[in-house]
Amino acid sequence: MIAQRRSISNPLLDVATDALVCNEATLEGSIKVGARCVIHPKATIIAKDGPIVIGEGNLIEEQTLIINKNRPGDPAENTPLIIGNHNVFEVGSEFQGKSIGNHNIVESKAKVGTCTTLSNGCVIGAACDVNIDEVLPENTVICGDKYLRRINADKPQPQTQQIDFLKKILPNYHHLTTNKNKKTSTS
Amino acid sequence: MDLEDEFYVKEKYIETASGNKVSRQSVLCGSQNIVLNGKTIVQSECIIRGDLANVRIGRNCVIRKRAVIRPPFKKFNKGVAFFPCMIGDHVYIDEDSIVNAAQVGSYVHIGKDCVIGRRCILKDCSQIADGTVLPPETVVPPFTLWGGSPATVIGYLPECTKYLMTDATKQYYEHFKPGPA
Amino acid sequence: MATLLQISKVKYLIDENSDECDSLANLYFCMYCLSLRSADVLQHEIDSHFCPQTLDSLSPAEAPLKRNKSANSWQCPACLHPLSTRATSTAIQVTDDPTKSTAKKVYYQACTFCRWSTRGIGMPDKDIVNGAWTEKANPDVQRVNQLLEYYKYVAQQEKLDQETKRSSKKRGYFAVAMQLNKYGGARLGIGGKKPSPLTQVSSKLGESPSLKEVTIEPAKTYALEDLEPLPEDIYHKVVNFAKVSSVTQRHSHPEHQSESVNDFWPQKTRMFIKQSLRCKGCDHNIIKPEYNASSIKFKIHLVAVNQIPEIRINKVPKLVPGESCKIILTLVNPTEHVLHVTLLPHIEEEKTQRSNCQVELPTSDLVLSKYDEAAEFIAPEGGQAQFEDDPEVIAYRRGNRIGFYLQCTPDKDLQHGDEVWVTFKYKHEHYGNTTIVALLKGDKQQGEPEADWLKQTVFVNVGRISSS
Amino acid sequence: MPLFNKGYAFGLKTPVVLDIGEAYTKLGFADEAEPRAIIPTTIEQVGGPVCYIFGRNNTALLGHDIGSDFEKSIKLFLEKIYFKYLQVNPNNQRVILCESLLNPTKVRETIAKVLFTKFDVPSVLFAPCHLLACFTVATSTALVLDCGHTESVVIPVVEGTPLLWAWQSAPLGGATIQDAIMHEIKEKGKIKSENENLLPVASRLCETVLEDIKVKACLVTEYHRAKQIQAAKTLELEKEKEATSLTDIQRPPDMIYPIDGRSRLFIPGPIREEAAEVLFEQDNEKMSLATLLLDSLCQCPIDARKALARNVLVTGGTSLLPGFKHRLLFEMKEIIKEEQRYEKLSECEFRVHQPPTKANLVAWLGASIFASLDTFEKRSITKEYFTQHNGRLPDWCVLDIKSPDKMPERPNTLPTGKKFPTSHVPSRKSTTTAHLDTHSKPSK
Repeated sequence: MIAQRRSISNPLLDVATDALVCNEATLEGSIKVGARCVIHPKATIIAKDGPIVIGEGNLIEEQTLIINKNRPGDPAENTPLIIGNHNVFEVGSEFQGKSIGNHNIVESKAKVGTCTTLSNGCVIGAACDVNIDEVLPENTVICGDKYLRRINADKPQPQTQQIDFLKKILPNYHHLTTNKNKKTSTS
Repeated sequence: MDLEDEFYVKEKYIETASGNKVSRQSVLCGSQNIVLNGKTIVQSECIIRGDLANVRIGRNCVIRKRAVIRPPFKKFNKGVAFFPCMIGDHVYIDEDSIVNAAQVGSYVHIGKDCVIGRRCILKDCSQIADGTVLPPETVVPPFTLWGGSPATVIGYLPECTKYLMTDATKQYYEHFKPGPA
Repeated sequence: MATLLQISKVKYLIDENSDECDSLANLYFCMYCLSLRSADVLQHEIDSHFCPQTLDSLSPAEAPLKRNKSANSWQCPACLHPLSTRATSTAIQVTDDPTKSTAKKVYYQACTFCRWSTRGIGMPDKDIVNGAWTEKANPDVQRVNQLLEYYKYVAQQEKLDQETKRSSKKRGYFAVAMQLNKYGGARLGIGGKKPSPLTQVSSKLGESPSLKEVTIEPAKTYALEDLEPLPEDIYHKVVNFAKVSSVTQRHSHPEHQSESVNDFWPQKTRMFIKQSLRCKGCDHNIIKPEYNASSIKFKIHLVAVNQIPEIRINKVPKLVPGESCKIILTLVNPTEHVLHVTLLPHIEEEKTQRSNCQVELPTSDLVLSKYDEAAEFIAPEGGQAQFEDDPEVIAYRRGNRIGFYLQCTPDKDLQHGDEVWVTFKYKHEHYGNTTIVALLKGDKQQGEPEADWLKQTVFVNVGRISSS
Repeated sequence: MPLFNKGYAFGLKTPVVLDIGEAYTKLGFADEAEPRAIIPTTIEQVGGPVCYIFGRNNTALLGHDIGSDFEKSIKLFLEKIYFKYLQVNPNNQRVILCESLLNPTKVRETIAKVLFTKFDVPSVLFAPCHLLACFTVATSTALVLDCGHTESVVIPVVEGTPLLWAWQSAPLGGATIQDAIMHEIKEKGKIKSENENLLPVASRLCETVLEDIKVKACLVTEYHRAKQIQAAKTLELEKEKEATSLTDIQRPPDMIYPIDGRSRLFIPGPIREEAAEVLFEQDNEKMSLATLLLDSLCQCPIDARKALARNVLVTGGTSLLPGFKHRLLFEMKEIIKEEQRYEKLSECEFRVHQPPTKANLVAWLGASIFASLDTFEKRSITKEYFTQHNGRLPDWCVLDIKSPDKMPERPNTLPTGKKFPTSHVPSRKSTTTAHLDTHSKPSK
């Protein structure tokens, strides 16, 4: 079954051609989705106080909430939220942080608040609620109800194989969101 | 204590021939790959990811609001795959829990707001306390109660757990009635 | 489930002589003594050990040989969660031809929770899945073994000395040491004889020729000059809390207790046990689980909920102090016999001050139809006509359960939010396992099964006072 | 493990070795080099709070009457030990318990009662931990300091006999350090939370956080540094906020401790070296760990002193702090030089032992060694004995536990309970004299 590619109503959305955005995901405001990203159904991305730029090879699972939101008391600057490459946002995670580098994992039900910046290779463990005014050093792992902190030897591996697999099977079941103008240009 | 009646709006649920009650506000992706064996309740805003792999849910299960059932992903030497997710009979999954398990036995109670990691195996007659994070690939033996993050055994269940769970899920089904709209 | 059904709201008195009570689901019923038993008064016996992760079972004879530790499951030294074995392939150079390389499968262990891995501490990958991993040995084990050997020899020597020189008044070192007498000094004082305190132990050794002498190197002691002071830079370094181990992490490796997270080492997972329970009164087994770790079946399974008709709360109106109200309680028959139940008032003894509510109990017998597994598939309301229920007493009847009314009045002095406890007794028929009972009685006639009448005392927490 | 191939009938007869400490319990089997587990001395109930059995706020322990609540918690705790950690049937194994000299009779009798009546153990032996510690260093004469959670106790052991009259103790231990940390942080620490406000340190400082800070950051500073800091502080007090010589020493940098995902604790650096100073500061009574050892030594027979000084044995978890032993020896050396009252010890050369295990496991290891010997069996209290004597245990003043036809009473004045921190605390001096009165002092 070949999925029907439907154009979307959000004119500020820019989806790269080989990205996969399920139609049942909610994307509001100015959002740019990079190449080889997969956004599952029921994920929510809201560019509230500024645009969101999502890099390459990111995996955003269902019930995820990503918001570009100013910190309380900050002047509305319309600064963009830039998400690097190969990050994974697992089911039910929440990201409201300032910026995020590459190869990070926000695990299920984890929350990253407006004050925290993830550098590279960080893992925020399941159900951890992190909102400290700091830039987490590279390869930091925070996990557990005691917020155990570790510095890992290396970065988590990118989920390229999973993304390839998803890109194969998801179109069989879901309507996809693409760029209106790109669609016309490609077809 | 006997369970109390819980009313739902008739129009918002689909009742199948085998007695399953599925909310129209739930998201069942790839529904052709999802099997509900009868008298199972799936409440609103649940997500069951049949598109990733097969999901089989036994009889008399209760999947409460906003729960997510998602077949687990596994990387092999030769490639990748999503494992089918098998859930037994008389399983109760409370609100806002995420189940990534490969196998959930029968008479299992998963509390609110839990994260059941990828490829976990929950054996029969086990319980996961509210707010637990069960790390990926954990095996939960029968009659154990797990809690915390990372989850550890925090208690043991009585030998009559099978009876209690059967009774509770059956009662839940009995008391889950279409109500005055 | 326990929490869904709120089983702790109804408690059963276990023993008339004590105040102990518990939910029926947590209790056992000894069909030989015909009485309720709690886990507390039963003898616990270890039936088998099993690895919680692989669910391999081991008998109680084998498990101690492995220090009750799993053979193949390892534990993360950082978060104490079981480690997972990961397979990966590395390129290995072919010995003949340096330009070519072949892929080889290797294994390492990683924590699925905190992502600690054996690679992170520089442990080499292994060629086989299991068996190649080892625990870090206790660095002091050799010295401890020497000590054990030495003291065994000294004790032996002491024994021999006492046997051969029974008349000798000289007391051996061991006899003195093992007096375990904290006031030993005082005792010596009483004796009037003061032993020279510094008699060398070694001088006593070797007196008996029959034992092979074991000597031990004296323990090393250090003077101040031998001790290294703390390095000067320790005072200026910034403490990185992520790099120092916590108490829990240290204690999980008693013999190493490494302070730096870089010295972490995986350890084998501790096993779990399956227990059987035995009645201390009659020595019969009450619970005997199957050997297989993943089985939920029992060879013997005498739990109370299968034998005793159970009281549950069905419906409770608003509770107001001093005002009478009608409560519906459910009575469930788990047995395959029709049961008669009579409710009895609980005569308040001074010991149990649990009840704070007056109850009026129905006087008539309650009849419970038997539990029928097939009933679920038959029309739910059918076959009820045979019971002539008094609608004043019976609220509803469904299969093996009935609901009955209870008129109760919470005490006047209760405050808003106070728990209301109703106490009463009931007696019910109990049909034991007829063949066993007959065998015990030496009775070969298999006539009508005879019923015993058993009495239970229940405490029901019907809710809280909602307003005054 | 090579220990298992020694032909011990393992599993059935190997005695169980327990060291139930105030904060942590060490448990394992005889004949082994290390305990099977170290667990907090707590009981957890599902949904309920964690209860420290010997904790400062365990109401079951308050007052003189130890009720059934205490018995119940001991039972739950032993259940955890036997079925979760040791995984043996209790009725097959003898038990040895490391015991502090100051353990109240009621506590030991409760433990014995639970072991005999609920777990049907064949026999129990309570052995003094100071004596057991000597086994680990193969000496029969040692000056043993046990630095535990709330109390430090010194007992000299001469020729395998603890010299009771020379007993010394002080309420100094891990908990004291934690209190010091608490005090300092309350005053100078700050909690920074997500919304940028520096909050005052409220109830966020639970015991676990304090313990974690103690374990990860604290150390026992070097003697001269300590003196410099002390001097500078007194100067500061006198001169009131004037610039002082404190700046001469480079203090440890401040620390940032993440409490959870939302707040961080800013800890002043000097806590690192100052918190543990409570153990060595000579307060008004002129008491510190060093003086405990010296005072104890002064009371020993003259001809034993030199040998004892050469065999100082330091045990207990608190002594694991980095720099502890070095400071202790240094401190003793200096005090002898300075103070008149210790002049008679000036001839002594102090040497400290290094037992073949971690300091917190020394008593346990000693018990493990002792329980592996045949002698152990004879010394134990059997179940028959226990039932015959209505649950009373022979006390230390009973010389031969085999023939106690009449049960001598324990002296009425109990010493300060090590495991009994909140209840009766008679003054230290008076209890010492109580001992001296009850038991004749040897002529020196």
